[in-house]
Amino acid sequence: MEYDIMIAGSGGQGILACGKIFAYAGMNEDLQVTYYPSYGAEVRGGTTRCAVRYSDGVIGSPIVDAADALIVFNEPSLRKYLSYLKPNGVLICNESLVHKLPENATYKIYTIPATEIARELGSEKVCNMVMSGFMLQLLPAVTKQGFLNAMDDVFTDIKPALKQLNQSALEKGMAYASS
Amino acid sequence: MEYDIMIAGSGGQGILACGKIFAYAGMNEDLQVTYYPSYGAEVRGGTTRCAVRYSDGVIGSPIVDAADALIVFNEPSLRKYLSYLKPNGVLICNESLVHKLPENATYKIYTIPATEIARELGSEKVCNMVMSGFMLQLLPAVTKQGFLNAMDDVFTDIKPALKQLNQSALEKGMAYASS
Amino acid sequence: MTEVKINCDRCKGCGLCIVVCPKKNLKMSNDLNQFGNPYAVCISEDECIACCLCTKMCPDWAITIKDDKTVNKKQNV
Amino acid sequence: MTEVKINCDRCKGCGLCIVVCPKKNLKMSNDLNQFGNPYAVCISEDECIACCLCTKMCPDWAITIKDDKTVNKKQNV
Amino acid sequence: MTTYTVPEILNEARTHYCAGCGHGILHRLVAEVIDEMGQRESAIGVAPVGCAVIAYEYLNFDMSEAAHGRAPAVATGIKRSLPDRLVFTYQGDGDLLAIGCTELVHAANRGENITIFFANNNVYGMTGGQMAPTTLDGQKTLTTPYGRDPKDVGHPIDAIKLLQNFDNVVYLARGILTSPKEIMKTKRYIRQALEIQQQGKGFSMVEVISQCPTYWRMTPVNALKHIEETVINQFPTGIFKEL
Amino acid sequence: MTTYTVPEILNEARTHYCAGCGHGILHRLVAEVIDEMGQRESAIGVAPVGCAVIAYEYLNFDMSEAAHGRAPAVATGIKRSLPDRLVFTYQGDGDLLAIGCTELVHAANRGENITIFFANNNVYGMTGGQMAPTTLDGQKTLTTPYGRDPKDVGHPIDAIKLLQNFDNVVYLARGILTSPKEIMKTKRYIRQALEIQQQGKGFSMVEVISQCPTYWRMTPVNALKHIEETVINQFPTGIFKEL
Amino acid sequence: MAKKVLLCGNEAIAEAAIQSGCRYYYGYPITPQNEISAYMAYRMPQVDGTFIQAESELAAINMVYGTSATGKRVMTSSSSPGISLKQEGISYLAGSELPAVIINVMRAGPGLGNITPSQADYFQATRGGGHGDYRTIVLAPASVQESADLTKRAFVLADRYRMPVMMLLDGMQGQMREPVVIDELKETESFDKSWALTGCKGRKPNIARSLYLDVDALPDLNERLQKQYADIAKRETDVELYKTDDADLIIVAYGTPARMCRTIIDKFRKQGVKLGLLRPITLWPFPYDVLEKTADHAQEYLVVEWSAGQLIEDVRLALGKSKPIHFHGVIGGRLMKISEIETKLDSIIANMGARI
Amino acid sequence: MAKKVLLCGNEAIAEAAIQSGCRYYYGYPITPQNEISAYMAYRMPQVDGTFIQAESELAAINMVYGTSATGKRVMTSSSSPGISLKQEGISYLAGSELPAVIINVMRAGPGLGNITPSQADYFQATRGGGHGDYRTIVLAPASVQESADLTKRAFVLADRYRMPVMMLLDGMQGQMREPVVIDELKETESFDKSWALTGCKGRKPNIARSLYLDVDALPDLNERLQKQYADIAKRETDVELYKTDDADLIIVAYGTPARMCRTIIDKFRKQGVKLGLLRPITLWPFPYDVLEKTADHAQEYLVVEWSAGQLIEDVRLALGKSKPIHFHGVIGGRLMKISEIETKLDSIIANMGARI
Ligand SMILES: Cc1ncc(C[n+]2csc(CCOP(=O)(O)OP(=O)(O)O)c2C)c(N)n1
Ligand SMILES: Cc1ncc(C[n+]2csc(CCOP(=O)(O)OP(=O)(O)O)c2C)c(N)n1
Ligand code: SF4
Ligand code: SF4
Ligand code: SF4
Ligand code: SF4
Ligand code: SF4
Ligand code: SF4
Ligand SMILES: [Mg+2]
Ligand SMILES: [Mg+2]
Repeated sequence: MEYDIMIAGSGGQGILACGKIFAYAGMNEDLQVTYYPSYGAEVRGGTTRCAVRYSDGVIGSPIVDAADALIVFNEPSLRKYLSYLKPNGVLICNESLVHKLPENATYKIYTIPATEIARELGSEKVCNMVMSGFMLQLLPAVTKQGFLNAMDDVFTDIKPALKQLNQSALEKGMAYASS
Repeated sequence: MEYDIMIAGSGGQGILACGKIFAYAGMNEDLQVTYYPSYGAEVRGGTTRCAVRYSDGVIGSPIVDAADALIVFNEPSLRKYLSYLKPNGVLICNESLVHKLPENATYKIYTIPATEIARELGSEKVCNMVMSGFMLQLLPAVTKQGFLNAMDDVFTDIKPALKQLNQSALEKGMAYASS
Repeated sequence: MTEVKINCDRCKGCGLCIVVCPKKNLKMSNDLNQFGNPYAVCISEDECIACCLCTKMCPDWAITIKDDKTVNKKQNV
Repeated sequence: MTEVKINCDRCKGCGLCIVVCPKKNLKMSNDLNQFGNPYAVCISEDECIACCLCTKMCPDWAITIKDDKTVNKKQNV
Repeated sequence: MTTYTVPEILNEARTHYCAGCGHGILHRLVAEVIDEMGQRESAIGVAPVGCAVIAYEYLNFDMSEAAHGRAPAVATGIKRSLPDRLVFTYQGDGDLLAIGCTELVHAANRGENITIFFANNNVYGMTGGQMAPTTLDGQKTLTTPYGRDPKDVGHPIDAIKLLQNFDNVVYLARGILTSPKEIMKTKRYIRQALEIQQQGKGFSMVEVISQCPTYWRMTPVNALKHIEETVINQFPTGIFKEL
Repeated sequence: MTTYTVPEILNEARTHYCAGCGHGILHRLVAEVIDEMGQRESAIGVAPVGCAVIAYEYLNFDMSEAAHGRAPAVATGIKRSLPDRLVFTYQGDGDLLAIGCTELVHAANRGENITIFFANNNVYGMTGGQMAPTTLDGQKTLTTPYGRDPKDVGHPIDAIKLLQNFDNVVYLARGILTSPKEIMKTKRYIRQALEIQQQGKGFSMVEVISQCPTYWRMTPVNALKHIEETVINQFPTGIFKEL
Repeated sequence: MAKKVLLCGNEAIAEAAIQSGCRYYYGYPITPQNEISAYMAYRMPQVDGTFIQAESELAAINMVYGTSATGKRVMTSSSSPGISLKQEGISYLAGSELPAVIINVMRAGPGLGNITPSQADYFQATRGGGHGDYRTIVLAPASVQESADLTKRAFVLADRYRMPVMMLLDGMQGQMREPVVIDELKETESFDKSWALTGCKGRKPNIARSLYLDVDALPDLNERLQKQYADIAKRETDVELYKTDDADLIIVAYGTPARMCRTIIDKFRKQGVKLGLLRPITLWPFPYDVLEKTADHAQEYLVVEWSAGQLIEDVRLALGKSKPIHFHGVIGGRLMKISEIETKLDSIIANMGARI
Repeated sequence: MAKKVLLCGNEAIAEAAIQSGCRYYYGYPITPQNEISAYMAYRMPQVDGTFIQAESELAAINMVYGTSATGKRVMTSSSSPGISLKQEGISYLAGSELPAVIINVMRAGPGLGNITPSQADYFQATRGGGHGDYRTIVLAPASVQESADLTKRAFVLADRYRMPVMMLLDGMQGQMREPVVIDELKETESFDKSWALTGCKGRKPNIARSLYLDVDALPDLNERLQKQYADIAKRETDVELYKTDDADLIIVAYGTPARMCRTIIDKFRKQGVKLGLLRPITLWPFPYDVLEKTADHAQEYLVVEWSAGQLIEDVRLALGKSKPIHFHGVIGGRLMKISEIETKLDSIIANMGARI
């Protein structure tokens, strides 16, 4: 069994950190996992993305071209990467920055005003944790605690206040998903 | 039919020019000819040499390892290159600088005090033309006039006096061989 | 009248034009452009003195300034 | 007494030692060494003042100078 | 000027540079000057390997790439073939002063009649923020995580000092992009350098301190402050040579 | 000294240098100094690609070759691994200033605690007498058959001027080998440079104008005159930096 | 045992180098291998090691030469254009019989190309892109864990044979993260380093050199090298065989394409297709013999690589013209999809069926 | 017709370049090809051309890039270590589709090696020592006259296909003198140079580039290149066959070893041995088909080269495993004697006799 998540957004939105945490969380659950980012000049100015693949067997390729879930942080990334989502896949959009959702699509589409929620929490930067919270709720393979541990693995040199903020953001996202 | 000449001496003795003239002379007689010098660091300080091969057919290799004639300008070159002379080959030694001739050898050995003759003519530098004159006398394939023309091909930017001196040296060498 | 045109899709929201405008006549948008960044907007074209300091500063050649007087002058030549 | 030893096979006949000898006590040989070049020779060891200017100049470390007094001094230490 | 329209010489394409990046301003200045000189059709630029590698996507005239650091050699090959064209390179600090140091020094020493526009941003932008030869003492980068230690890797290299002694180098200036005034000054340097080339006088270079908000980890506005307060102490502005 | 015996540190081998070549003298000086400092067993030299490529045939201590021009990088690799050894390079003008210019500049700027002995003979000896970066204006060589034209290929490059501005460069001197007196002066420079390295102060270089009678097409004696009358006008002697 | 961590291939290589006792790293930035130098810049000071960001790839490889000449373990890394610049230096290391580990995380060429993953430097790595008759051992991992493990092996092989060893990865391997455990290298062998430059105290001087002017000396060196290369081919050739024993159709691939094919094989096996994978772990020495032997039973072959066809030459050399050798490649850094390979396999199998 | 003169291979190449309209030469000294730059330094000013002694091989190849980008004929030359340094630049020329002529007068390696003649850069030249999937046409003359003639062809091919063309000679060919006649190149073809950088007057800007960031752009370039390489293989492969028609035993060799073998063949033929020579003139594209066809009648093959066995891989690729392929090589610049080859032949022939 394999499960693929693709996360996409713009340079400063914490896309890669987000993906790393999902990967770490999977690893901590003893899943096979690969994480593959976009790298180099592609990052500059434009959109960035990464792909996380979970599997219970040996993973052949880290390349995700038919993701089970696509998390998009803004509209350009939606346009650029929608084709990487499989027909019946989960699409989570940051409603604050994505205004035009795909039409006549077979996807399971969710929206969340993540940037606004983050801003309300005090920093747009934690938008990525809000989005992650939403995703987490849809992902039985990873527990909340597992995800929190993974956050510690990735954010190693972090101030307690920011750590708290990240956790709140995660919880807000989870809560939004449940509501 | 092939005829191979090897010429050897020390850096400043005009070895390569000498070889080039023999090569040009052969070319002007419409022989097939190759000329192959020693090159690079080997020149620095030590001995230098070149090989001229005449042939009436296509020449396979310019490498001479069993020369018909070996012309040596000093003793180190004699020691170094004697093994390149074929058993019944012609050995011409500059007697001014070669004191120990090979013993019990099957070579046809000739000696000529070329440095002294050159010095008498006014310049040790023309020693190479004296040696050439001697060789020329033993080489039916090339005429004196042919050789003189070849000298013009090689020494392009030469003063008339030096040209005359070169010619005199050549003639002295030829004369010495005949005597 | 002066026309201050800011190409909101070229603009990357660096804010340099805002800092240099002597009339404090530029500000950042509240919403985001299609690339996900806020962009500079002119507060009031009437206030603009067509000094073009903003265009000199912009790293993304996102701003053009058209000043009637200049345009007229040019037409008179 | 001074011993001026010139290794004729190391010597390349550059003549630099000859130029610097303050006693004009070095000259070029008439014959050639095994490498085909003339080499420096000492005219008279008696004339040598063991100044070692020639050894300082020689690019081929072909010259050694032994001066009795020095040798003795060293032995006395 | 009370009117500004984007010069024709700049293409429509949205640049790939980060917000506030100095490269965009410097591109515009080069374009404006060539435009104003009426030389678009005789200009041939050489792009570096660095963030500005696809400068030709924005500058609307003939351009060449060059292998990393070799732009002065490529420009030499172009200029020797077409002596009456306006030939320049546009290079970053890694490109110009690290891997390409030999090509720079020798093109300068030969007095190749070319112009170098040197965008000094104290860092390797393209590859993700490593130390450059020009990185400031103590500055943290990806490859100086503990800050540049001048005892270990030396102090920042000053390109102008490096070239100043060469007789065939005829014009050296350094500008900054921190305000419209400084930008206009820098633009004048650019114009002077290109005019000197037109006159056949020899090698010219204009260094421009170019903010890299991304790898300085500052807002664009703070990056400009950083230049004015810190960078110019290491890299002062002005004309350093004019023959 | 009233006695001279060849230092143990020099091998017996007859050198492959031409008669009167400066390399022989410079080899001897380096050997004598290391001998006198008692550092034979801690010395590690790096030979260039040039006429001195087989310097290790004559110098009786550990040595490395380096690819053409890369001796400062090789020396860096050695010194970083063995900081308490006495590490030097011995390089010609082509090796140091043409192909190896970047490695020189950067080792100098880093202040690598190494010493460079730079044998400047205004020509490429090893390859048969081509132009070097240091070839004098008007000088005829294999590749400047009409004389070096400074308008086409620039003036001779001065290594000391090139390095002088780097803070981590602590010692720069230039000597000649035209008389016992000058030779002794040069020897003192060599000693000072190596002592400075021993003290861990940083980068040092001693340039030595080294006659190449063969490709200057002069007798050895005239080659020395040429240095005194002409070369030192371009390349003056003395200590240029000492920190 | 060390902790399981999630590292990218680049970081895993860097950490494995440190765990192999490598304390000297010289490199110059280039995507997609920048994580190696970033990691080294951060890690080396912690272990009293030396990290220098060299002024160029040329400087880096020659710093490697210097440190290697002193007998210490040393590494450099780069990506394709930078590796081209190192060719002279690699040839020098080979000629001077100096150990070193060189990482090439390949990107697409030619020229500046792109930073996308590629395998187009196979010829350069296996045939020696530099001048002269030399070889480097070339190791090709297929996972982050194997990247770490082979890095350790690379240092051992370099010391064992006193020669440069190259690791060849595609950019994807450098960038992707996987769980990995990196233990300290257990040294089971001691290496004679009496040749090292350390100062000639108590012994004759050592010389690190590749110049041999005597008429027989350079041929002698070359003969020694060639003999050693033959020896290495006998001892160090390494290959992974996955379900080849009874395979009718064998895929030959290395690196990421190989692991892609591995999953395909499982799928096709389930459908009853006797498909196998031969994955060379050492690209040089290439497992010619093992591959040749599979021809006893295998009917056809498919070479899958991210290049225009380089590995395929070695496959042809191994198999001669006896069996059909198919090819599926992508060039210029285009991403290969698993489905493409499957389509290719389908068509091969259909034809094979027709013929049988 | 031009006068017959006695030139060394290096000078002949230089003069032939000038007779081909090449007016730009950039080079850095290295033995055994220094006569090229010396000749150019002297000749270029006479024909209003440009000679620059570059500061390094890297600078030289990149100056070549610049001049080539302006549409002019341009050349550089070097020898093995210097050619290694040019690999990045050659890959850039290939990727940017720029014509250029590059001369490699090979010396012995690896590393600094020696200046003696060698053929050990065959792999580097034919497989691309640089990064990425590219090829250069590689021409291998066997006489001074052919060196001149192929130089002219090199310029034409470079222009025809907009790619770097390499001439591969051993040091002996560069140094030896033979009579040669060098006429002006007769242009029979006109080349579209509308891509050249000349200033964008009256047209859209031209860009000389090898970077393609768009996902399909670099693959597209590579496909164009590969298609062209296939085309070149069809049209430009060149080979000399000497008495192979009825040969039982065929020697495969290029350059000086080939001409050595030619004389041997005459000798052996006189003794009734049916010996022939296949001499590739283009090393890439290699004459696989012609060689394969000789296997119709030839029983065995002997590869003679001045390396440890590089050409032999192409021979194996052409022939598969159907026929015995013998090898005689020298390494490290050792001089090969005609008598060695004869001895080798004697033993092969003795065995063949035994088997028949
Ligand atoms: C031979 C080679 N080495 C390294 C690289 C990787 N590389 C690309 S850009 C760059 C340096 C960029 O820094 P800089 O020149 O300062 O330009 P910036 O991006 O800062 O404007 C490097 C090292 C390369 N492409 N080629
Ligand atoms: C990469 C490379 N390029 C060129 C050469 C050829 N080469 C050998 S020595 C030398 C230059 C010698 O000149 P210099 O450094 O001045 O030393 P000198 O011989 O004058 O002492 C050159 C170009 C080489 N061996 N390797
Ligand atoms: S032109 Fe001047 S006043 Fe008008 S918006 Fe720009 S900076 Fe402000
Ligand atoms: S300077 Fe330009 S890019 Fe920056 S905010 Fe203003 S308009 Fe936008
Ligand atoms: S020691 Fe002095 S006096 Fe004696 S030979 Fe030498 S230079 Fe002349
Ligand atoms: S200086 Fe030395 S080499 Fe020169 S002549 Fe005197 S002894 Fe001979
Ligand atoms: S990384 Fe720095 S130099 Fe590069 S585009 Fe971004 S801000 Fe500009
Ligand atoms: S060529 Fe010049 S530098 Fe080289 S050994 Fe001869 S004299 Fe000395
Ligand atoms: Mg930079
Ligand atoms: Mg020199």
